[in-house]
This record gives sequence, structure tokens and C-alpha cells, in this order.
Amino acid sequence: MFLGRVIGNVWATKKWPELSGLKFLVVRPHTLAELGRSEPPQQCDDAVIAADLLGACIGEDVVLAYGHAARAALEELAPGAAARHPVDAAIVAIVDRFDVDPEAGEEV
Amino acid sequence: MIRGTVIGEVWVTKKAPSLDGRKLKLVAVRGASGAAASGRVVVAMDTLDAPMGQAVMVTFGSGARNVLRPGASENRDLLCDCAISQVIDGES
Amino acid sequence: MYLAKVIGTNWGAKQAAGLEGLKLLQVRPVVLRASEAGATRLTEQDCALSDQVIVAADTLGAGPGEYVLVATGSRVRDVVYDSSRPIKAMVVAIVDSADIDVGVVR
Amino acid sequence: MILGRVVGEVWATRKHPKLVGYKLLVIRPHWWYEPSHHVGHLVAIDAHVDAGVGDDVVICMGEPPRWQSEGPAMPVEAAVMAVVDRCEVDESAFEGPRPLKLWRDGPRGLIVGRIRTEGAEVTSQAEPERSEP
Repeated sequence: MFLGRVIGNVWATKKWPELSGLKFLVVRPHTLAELGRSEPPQQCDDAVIAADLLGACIGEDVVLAYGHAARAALEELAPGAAARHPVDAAIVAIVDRFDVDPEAGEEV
Repeated sequence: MIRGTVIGEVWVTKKAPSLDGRKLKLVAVRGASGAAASGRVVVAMDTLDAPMGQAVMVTFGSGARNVLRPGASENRDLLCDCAISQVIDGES
Repeated sequence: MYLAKVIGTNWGAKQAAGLEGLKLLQVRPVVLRASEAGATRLTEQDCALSDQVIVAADTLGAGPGEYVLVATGSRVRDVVYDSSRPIKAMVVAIVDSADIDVGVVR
Repeated sequence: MILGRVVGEVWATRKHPKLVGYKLLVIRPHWWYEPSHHVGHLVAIDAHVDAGVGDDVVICMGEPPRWQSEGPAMPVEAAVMAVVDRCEVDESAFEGPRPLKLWRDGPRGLIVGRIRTEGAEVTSQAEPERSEP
């Protein structure tokens, strides 16, 4: 799992049947350096498409689950269907606040 | 499973229950071209008392949990994803 | 599954109980590299060996120098052995010959 | 498992029901571990260890973290399983073709020294291999 910011939406009509009803957001992962500073991430060199069941909006920070964890996320909210969801990234939390100091614990 | 060399140890007191009494060793993964060639280091749970500098075999994921408690169905919650599975006496 | 070359074995008195009676083989995964222009068949020289060494359990009695097929994962282990074995890589075939389309590799 | 340092915490009221009741910690991994997407951090749940910011911790990855609570699997990939008191590494790990890389000072309380390597002598007669390309 890692932190990212929602920067866009994806709409797709022609898709795998199990994906109907799922909303997809474009999420840009936060690097450790960006987590330390408060200003928004500048250039976007990496984006992940994640399934969203919590209703996150553009500009919000989210926690992304990846791989098996993403399918586990769907299991809870769409019981029994998770095994068939071809999804490898899902939003599992919409962040109210995060407080990160990359230098935490350094001997000063 | 991969071969490695025990290069260190980690001591913990505040820990999850599944770890009690077991040691955590640092194992440097050994590539084909010699000791610690790959630069990769893993934290492995040690139930075989492998001494420092010892050549060992390490197993991952469900294999590691089977080292601690065989039987895959009831050890999923065991917090361990890497364990020493053999103290290597010899290789050929 | 991947192709690999057997380079040896390792043994030890102190080991996990689930390893009882298992023969362990050290294998190096094969890495295909593009061969020179004009070559029509891949020869052994074109199959480089990764620096990584994997230890796989062997049921077929493969010896050093032989090329084998290695399968990994708990699903395969549960089928080939049983779910209490502390292993994740197994030799499931000894390769007689492999035919690889040179074009795809180049 | 991997070693890392807790560098932050995440608070989220709107989150996946299975995450309710678990602290979400932001971890900066030590040495070689490279988180996905090169983001340099990972978020882990605190599995009843109550680690704080600035602590060096041992993190379990993969399936075990998902079964830390009853019922269906938790949507997580990493769980903090212990706080490191002391960590000792042999000097030899910092030599050789690909030495161990430390993120700045490495885990706090890291002692680097020549450790008595009285491990059994490995009778190694590895087959002479063609040199790597």
C-alpha cells in the first residue's frame, strides 16, 4: 500500500463484465520527498488506475492497495465477486490528514 | 528458496505474539558469483540457531510459515514471510 | 515456470522438518539474450545464466548440468507435494531440447 | 521481512471497513528494499505493536498481514510486527561487488563490527561456470 493523489477519472464502456459498476480513478503515487513537503506534486511521471468504491474526488489524497490487497478490498464491498475482478489496484482509504517527516528518528 | 549467509541479527522486545522466543537473523542473499553478491538482504526468522557467517537456505511466503507451523490452512495469520529452512553443511 | 540449469545441490543436518526426504537442487534461471544476426537456431551459448541461484525440490532425479523446468508457488506445491512442505520451487520436467524462435528473441 | 523506519502516520475516517481500528503507518524502508513504483515509502498497518514515528521496525509483507483480523482478508500488503531494539551487521556485508547499501545511518542502534564467523566451513566445490555475459 502507498499514498497517492487522485488526479483524474477513467470512463470505459467496453470492459470486462465484472468491472461494470466500478469507478476508476487516475492516482499519482506520492514520493517520500513529496510526503515531507506540503506543496502538491509537480510533474507526473507515474500514474496508477485504481478501482474506487469509497467515492474519492480529484485532488484528494488516498491510500492505494496493490495486488492481492486490492482484490481483498473488493471482497468486502462486493462479497463473492472479488475472485473474478481483474483489478490490481484499489483505493482503501481517503486521507483526512497525514503527518510525515522523512527525517524522523535521525540522530541530530 | 535461496541460499544466503547470516550476516547479522535483530533484537526486538515490543513485538507481535507470533514472534515470541524466535530469533531474527539478517541473511545476505548469495548469487552464483559468490557471497553477498546480489547485495540483497532479508530478515529471516531463525528456529535452527544458525550462527553468524553460516551458509543457510531461506524460504519465503507460505514456505516460511510452514517452517514454523506446518499445514498451510491454519498458519496464514503467522506474521512471518521469510524463514531459515536449512543450515547448509555442504554444497556440490 | 521457467527454464533453468542445475548447478549442484546442498544439504544440511539441521533443517526444517518438512524438508525430510526431499532432494534439493541449486538451479540458475536461463536468461535469453538476442543472438548474433543470421543465427537461425539458439545454441547453448545464447542461453546466459542469471546470477540468481534458486533452490528447488526435485522429484525426477535431475543431475548437475541438465536443463530443467522449474515451477513455483503454493498451488503447485500442494499438487506436487502437500501443503505442509516449506518449499516454493519445484523441478517439474527435465528438458530434452528446447526450440525457441530466434526472431522473437532478437 | 524487511527493516524500515516509521516516518509518519495517516488518519482517515472514510476508509475500508476492515481497516477500522488499525493505525496506518508510513514507512521508509532501509537498505535494498525498493517499494513498488519507486515511491520510496509504503503504508503498513500496526499489528498490535503500537510503533511510533521515529521507531525502527520489522515489517512482514504479503499474505499474513491480510489475516490479522477475523473474517474476509484485510486489504493490506504490509504489517509492522516488531520494534527494533538493536541490530548487528557484520562488516563483510559492506564489501564485495554489491555491498549492502544503507539509507543514511541505517536502523538506529546499528552496530557494525567483525562478527566471529565460526559458522561451519562450507565444502563448496561449485561447478566451474561460464562467465556471465
